[in-house]
Amino acid sequence: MKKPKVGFFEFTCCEGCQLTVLSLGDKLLDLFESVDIVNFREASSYKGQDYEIAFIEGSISTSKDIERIKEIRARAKICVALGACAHLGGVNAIRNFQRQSDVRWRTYGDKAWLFDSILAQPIDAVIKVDHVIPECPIDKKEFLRATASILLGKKPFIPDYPVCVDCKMKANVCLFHKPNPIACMGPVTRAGCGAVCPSVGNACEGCRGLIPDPNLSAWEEVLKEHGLSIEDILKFYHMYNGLMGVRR
Amino acid sequence: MSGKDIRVDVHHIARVEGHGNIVVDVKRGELKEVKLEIVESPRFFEAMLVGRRYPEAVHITSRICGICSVSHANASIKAIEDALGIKPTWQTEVLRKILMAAEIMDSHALHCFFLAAPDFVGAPSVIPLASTSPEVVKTAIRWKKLAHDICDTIVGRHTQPISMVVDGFTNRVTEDQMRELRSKIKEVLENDVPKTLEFFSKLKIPAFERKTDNVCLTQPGEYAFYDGAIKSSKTGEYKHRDYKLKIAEQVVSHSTAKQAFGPVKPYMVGALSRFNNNFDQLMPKAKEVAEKLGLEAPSHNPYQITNAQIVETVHCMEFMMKLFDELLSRGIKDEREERPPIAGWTTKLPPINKSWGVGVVEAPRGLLVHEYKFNNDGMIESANCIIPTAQNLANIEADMRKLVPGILDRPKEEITLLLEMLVRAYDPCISCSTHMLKVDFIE
Amino acid sequence: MTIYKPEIAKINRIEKLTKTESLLDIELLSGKSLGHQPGQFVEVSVFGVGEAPISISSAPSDLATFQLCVRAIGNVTSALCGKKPGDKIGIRGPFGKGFELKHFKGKDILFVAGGLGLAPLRSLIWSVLNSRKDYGKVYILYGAKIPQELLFKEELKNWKEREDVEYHVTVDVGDEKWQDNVGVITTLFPYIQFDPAKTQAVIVGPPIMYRFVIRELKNHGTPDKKIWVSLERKMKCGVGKCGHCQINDIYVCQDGPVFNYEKLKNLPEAI
Amino acid sequence: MKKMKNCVVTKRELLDLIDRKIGEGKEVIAPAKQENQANFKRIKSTREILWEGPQTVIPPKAFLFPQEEELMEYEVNDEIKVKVKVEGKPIILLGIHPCDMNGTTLLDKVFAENNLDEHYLKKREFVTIIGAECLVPCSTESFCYRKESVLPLEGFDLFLTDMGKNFFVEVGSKKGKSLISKIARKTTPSDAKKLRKIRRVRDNLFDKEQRKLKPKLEDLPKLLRENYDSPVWDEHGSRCFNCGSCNMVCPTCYCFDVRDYMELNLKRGNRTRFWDGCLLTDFTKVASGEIFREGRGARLRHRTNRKDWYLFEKWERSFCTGCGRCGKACLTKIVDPLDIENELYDRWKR
Ligand SMILES: Cc1cc2nc3c(=O)[nH]c(=O)nc-3n(C[C@H](O)[C@H](O)[C@H](O)COP(=O)(O)OP(=O)(O)OC[C@H]3O[C@@H](n4cnc5c(N)ncnc54)[C@H](O)[C@@H]3O)c2cc1C
Ligand code: SF4
Ligand code: SF4
Ligand code: SF4
Repeated sequence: MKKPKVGFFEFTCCEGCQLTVLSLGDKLLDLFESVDIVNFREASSYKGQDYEIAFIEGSISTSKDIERIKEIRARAKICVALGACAHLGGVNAIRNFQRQSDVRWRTYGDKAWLFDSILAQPIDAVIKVDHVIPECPIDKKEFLRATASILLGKKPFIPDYPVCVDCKMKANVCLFHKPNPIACMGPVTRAGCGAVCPSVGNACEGCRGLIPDPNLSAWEEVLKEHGLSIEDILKFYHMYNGLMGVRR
Repeated sequence: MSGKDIRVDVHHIARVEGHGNIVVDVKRGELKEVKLEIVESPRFFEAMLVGRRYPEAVHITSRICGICSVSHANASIKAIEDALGIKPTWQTEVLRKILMAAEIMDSHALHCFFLAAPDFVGAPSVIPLASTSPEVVKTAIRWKKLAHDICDTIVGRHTQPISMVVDGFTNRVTEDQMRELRSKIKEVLENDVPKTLEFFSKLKIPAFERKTDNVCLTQPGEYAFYDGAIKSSKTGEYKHRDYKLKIAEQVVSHSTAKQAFGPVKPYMVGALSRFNNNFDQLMPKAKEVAEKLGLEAPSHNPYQITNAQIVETVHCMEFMMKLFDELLSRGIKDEREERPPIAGWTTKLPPINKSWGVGVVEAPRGLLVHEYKFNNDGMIESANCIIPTAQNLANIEADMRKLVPGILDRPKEEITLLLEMLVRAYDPCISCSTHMLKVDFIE
Repeated sequence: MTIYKPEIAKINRIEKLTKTESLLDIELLSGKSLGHQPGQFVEVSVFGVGEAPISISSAPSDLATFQLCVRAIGNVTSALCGKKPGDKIGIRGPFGKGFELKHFKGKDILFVAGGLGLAPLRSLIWSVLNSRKDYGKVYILYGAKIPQELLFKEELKNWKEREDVEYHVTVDVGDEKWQDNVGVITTLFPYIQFDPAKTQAVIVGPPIMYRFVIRELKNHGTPDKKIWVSLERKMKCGVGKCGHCQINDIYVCQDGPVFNYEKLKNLPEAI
Repeated sequence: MKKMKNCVVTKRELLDLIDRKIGEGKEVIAPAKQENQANFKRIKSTREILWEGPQTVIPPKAFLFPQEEELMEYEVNDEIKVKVKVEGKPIILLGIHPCDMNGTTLLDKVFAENNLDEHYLKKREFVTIIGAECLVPCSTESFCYRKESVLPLEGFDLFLTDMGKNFFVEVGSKKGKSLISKIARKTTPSDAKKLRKIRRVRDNLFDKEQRKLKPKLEDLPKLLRENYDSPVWDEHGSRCFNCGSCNMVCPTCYCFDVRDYMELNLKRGNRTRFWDGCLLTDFTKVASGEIFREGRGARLRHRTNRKDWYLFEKWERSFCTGCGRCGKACLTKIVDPLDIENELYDRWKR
C-alpha cells in the first residue's frame, strides 16, 4: 500500500500540539513508517506540496493566515484541526473580548500599527474541517487513535459526553467536593482527555470545547453557589470557549 | 568573487519553533542589510492577561510556548509569589527545579537531535535520520520520553503543565514514583550518554567567533535554572526586580517579536551563556562531557550552542538525580492540607491588591522574565513577558554581520546553510518571542 | 469462545442496490449454515472499524451463504459497503427473536415495508413465498422516498407480476418516469381489501412510519395481537448486556427485534 | 449455596495473615484514604485500610468490570486472527461494605444470565471478597438500611464483623474457608449473642441516622410504574448535566460501549469496552442522529426505573443498594433515588 502523504502546518499558537507529535516516543517511529511526512516545518526542511492529509494547528489571526489556510485546504483531501487553537480559537481568542486597540497598544506600543492582526478565529471559520482532534495540547493517545482512524477512512471517536465521565473513571474526588474546592468546567466540557486536569487536582478549563448539549444554566447555578459572579463565569468561558459561547 | 550582489531571503526557516525569515542584502560585495524577521502572527499575551485573576495567569502564559511551558509557568508563579510575598516550601521548590531540569533536557534533546543534528549530517530532517542513524533517533526519543515521564508524574503533563500553581502543587507525588523516575534517569545516564557523545563529537562545528556579553541567572551553590541574580559577563549582577537595568525591550518594525537591547547591546542568553558564566557549578559528568566535546569555557562560537546544550542535558540528568535523592532522604509530604495551593477558581484567594512582582527563570533558551502589576481588585493591571529568543535576536544579527563578509566567496547554498545553521544554533523559539525564520537570496 | 468473539466470514459477492445500499452475500469460513429465523439479525464486524447489528435479508436456508442489505450511514456500514468480494469480516449471531412462522401459517399476510425496512422483511417475504401454499393471501405494500431508493428492483418486478401476491408501491416524491402511487405509505391502503380477522400484519420501517401504519391498521379493525413490528435501537453487544437497546424493561436484542404490538403498546418508549 | 460454618478470628491474626500474603506478593485491594474521601487501592499493609471511612468514590465493580477492558486483539492480514482476552488474576478485595457486596452479587447475576459474559466471570472467579460489616453509617448520603442492604445476601468469601478484639466471620465459600482455616476458632454461644447485640445496636443507629424511605421497599416498582408521567422527572431532569457521574459511581450500573482501535500500521487492533451510562445523551443515539430516549428527564427516569422497577421486578430485589454514591456525585443534587422516590410518593399521596 502506498503511504499517505501528510503535512503539518501551524498558524497562531504555541506549537505545543506539533511538539506533542514529536514527543510521541516510539510511536513517532511508527508514524514515520506509516505515513510520508512531506511538510513539517518544525521538524523538516523539506517542503512538499503534495499532501493528502493536512494537520493544522493554531488559529487564524492575520489576513495572511486566511490566504495561506485556503491554499492548504485546496491542496489537501482531508483537513484535521489539531488542538484547541485550531478547534476553538484557543487562548488566542481571549483578546477578542477586549478592545482591540488596547490589545495592540499594550503589546507593541506606538508601533502597533506595524502588525497585521484580525480577531482570532478557529480554522473552521475559514475552511471546511473534516476532523477535529481537540485539547490544549492534543492528547498523544487520542492523536494516535484518531490518525489510525483517519488512515482507515473512519471518523475518529471523539466523545460527546462531558469530562465528569473520564474523571469518575479515574476515581477522582470531584474538585467541588474537596476540602478546598475549585470550580471545574468538567460538567459541560467534552471528554476524551482522561480528565487530565482534575486527575492532578486542578480545574478543567474547557480546552476541549463544550459538549453538544451543555446544561449551561445548571452549571452556572453550581458556580454561583460556589461563589462565582457572572463576570467570573464569563471569564471562565472565555479561557477557551468564548467563541463557542458566541455561536450558541 | 567579491563585488557581487547577493540577497539571501530564507522564508520560514525550518526546524525552529515558529516562523522566521533571514534577509541578507549584499550590494557589490558590501553588506547592506542583515535582518532576522519574525513573521509569526502577533500573540498579545500581555494584553490578554489584563483584567484576569492571578491564578489564571499561570495557565494562560504557559500557552505562550509549547516547548518551554514549564518555564513560563514557573516565571509566572514566581512573579505572583513575589507580589504576594510568599516563599514556597522547600519541597515545592525542589520539585520545580526538577521540572525545570526536565524541560531543559527535553528541549535540548529536541534541538540537538531533531533540529540541529540533520544539519551536521546533511539531512533535511530527522525523518530520514530515523533510517540512517536509528540509534541516534532512538536515544533522542528515550531522552525526551524520560523528560516527559518526569513532568507527567509531577505536573500531569509536560506541554502545558497542570498542577504547578502558586504556592505549591494541586496533586501529590509519592516516594515510589520518585524512586522509579530516579532509576530511569540513572539508566539513561549510564547507557546512552557514551553513545551520544560519540555521535556529537564527530560533528563538524563551523569555525567562527564573536565575543559577546553572556547573560544568565547565577546563584551560589548550584548551576542556576530556577532562581538567582541576573549576571552579565560584562556589566555585573542585577537583582531580579532590577531586570530593566539590563533588559529593555524595543519594538522593531521587521519582527513581531520584540527585540531586546540592553544598555550594553547586544547580548546572548541561553545554554552557552550559562555554560560560560556558571561552568564551575556544572555536575561532574557534565564537565567530563564538555571536555570530550572539546568545549571550553568561555567559548565565543555561537555554533557551539548545540554542544553546550548536550553538556547541560547531562548536567540536568545528574542534577535531577541529586534532587531526587534529597527529596527521598527528607521524605515526601502531602503539603496541600497545611498549605492549600492557590489554583483556579477557588473562593479563597489571598489578596494581592496594588502590588507587583517579577519572576525570572532560565528557560531552555535563556533568561525569561514575567512581571505583573495588580490593581485594586487584585486583578492583573499590566503584564510584561520578556522571552529569551527576543533577547538573542540582536545578537544573532550581530553575528551575521560579522559572519557574512568572511564567507562571501563561498557558493550561495553554503552561505545560506551557514546562516540557517547559525540561526538554528540559537534554537530560537519563535512562537514565544512573538510577543521569527526564512533566507531569501535576491540577485 | 466468548459471546463477543466473531466468527470469520467471507464476502462472496457485493451488489450496489442504490446509491447508499449494497447487498452482500456472505459465507462463514466454517462452512456452516447460519441457521437463522426470518427477522433475526447478526452483529457484523469490520475489524478496526467496529461492529453493527444488521438484519439478515435472505430467507433461511441450508446453504452456507446468507445476505445482508446494508445502508452506508456510519463507520461500519460504510466500510462494509466499500468491501470487495473475497474480503473477510466477522459475524456473531444470529441474535434476537425473529418472526415465528407458526403465527403466520394458514393466515393472510400483509407486509408493510418502508425504506430499508424491506431488508429484514425480505427474509420473511421469501420464506412465505418459497412455500406459498402454506399461506393465505399475501399483500406487500412498499414505500420509499424517491424511486431511486427502491431496493431489490428485480424482485419488486417479480412480485408485481406474480398472481399470488398483491403488491403496491409508493414514493414520497416521484419523477417523470414514475407511474405508480405518490404519497406516504398509508396512501396504499385504499388499494387493498384485507380481512383484519384473518390477516397478520407485519410492519418494518423507520420509527415514525409505525405510528401512522398502526393507526391505519387499527382503523381497519386489525387487533393488536395481529400486528407485528421489528424495532431498531442502538446496540453494542447484541446479547442483552450492554444496555443500549433497552426499551423500558425489555431488551430489543433479546426480546426482539420482532415484537407483537400487543406487548409493545404498553411500552411508552417503544414507538 | 450451602451454608458454611461461621467462626471467630482475632483481628491481629487475620491482619497479620493478610500482611503476610501481601509480603508474598498477593494483590490486596482495600479502601484507603484519598484526600477527604476514600478509594480502592492496592495496599502495602493492612494499616492503610479505612474500615469505617466514607464510601469509596468508585465501587468495587471496577475490578471485575474495568473502566476500559480489552475484549480481544486481532491481526488483519490476508487472514484475520482474533485473540479473545478472557483473563483474571488472583486478587483479594478486602473491607468491602455490605452494600457493595450486594452490588457485586447483582452484577454476578446479570453477567451470568443467558449469555455468559466470560470476561466478567473469569475475573470474578479469581477474586476473593472479604467484606466488613458497617457498624456506623459511612456517609450522610447512604441509605443502605432502607434498601435492606446492611448485610450481604451472598457473594462473599468471608464477611467480617468487628467485635472488639475479634472478628466474627461468616464464611461464604470454600475459598474463604481455606484462607483462614489456620487461624479460625469455633464460635461460642456468647459470640453469637454478642453478634446479635451488635446488630441490634447497629440497626437502631442506622434507623435513626439514615434518611427514611417513605414508600414501602416492595412497593417501589408500583410507585414508579404509576408515576411514569410525573412532572418530577422533568423538574429534576432540567438540572441534569448528562454527566453520567451517577452511572459511573453506581455499583450496579453495568452498561458499556464497545469501540475498535487500530494501530497506525492498520494491521493490529483491538476491541475494547468502556463504561457507559444511560444518562449520557448519546446513549441511545444511532447513526442517523436519532436519540431514542430524548430529554434529560426521560433519561433520569430510566435510570431510576431500572434500579427500582425493571430490574427490581425481574430479580426480585432493588438494584439500588443505597450506597449513596450517586447522590454525592451529582453536583446538582437531583439523582438520589431515595429523594426522588420520596418526592414521587409525597405528591402521589396528595
Ligand atoms: C436489529 C437491527 C437490525 C438492523 N438491520 C439493518 C440492516 O439490515 N441494514 C442496515 O443497513 N442497517 C441495519 N441496522 C442499522 C445499523 O445497525 C446501523 O446503521 C449501524 O449500526 C450504524 O453503524 P455504523 O458504525 O455504520 O454507524 P456509526 O454512527 O459510525 O456508529 C455508531 C454506533 O452506534 C450504533 N448504531 C448506530 N446506529 C444504529 C442503529 N440504527 N441501530 C443500532 N445501532 C446503531 C452502532 O453500534 C455503532 O457502533 C439495524 C439495526 C438493528 C438494531
Ligand atoms: S472534578 Fe470536574 S470533571 Fe471531575 S467530576 Fe468534578 S466537576 Fe466533573
Ligand atoms: S443508585 Fe445510587 S445509591 Fe443506589 S446503588 Fe447506585 S450509586 Fe448507590
Ligand atoms: S443525574 Fe446528576 S450525576 Fe447523573 S448525569 Fe445528571 S447531573 Fe450527572
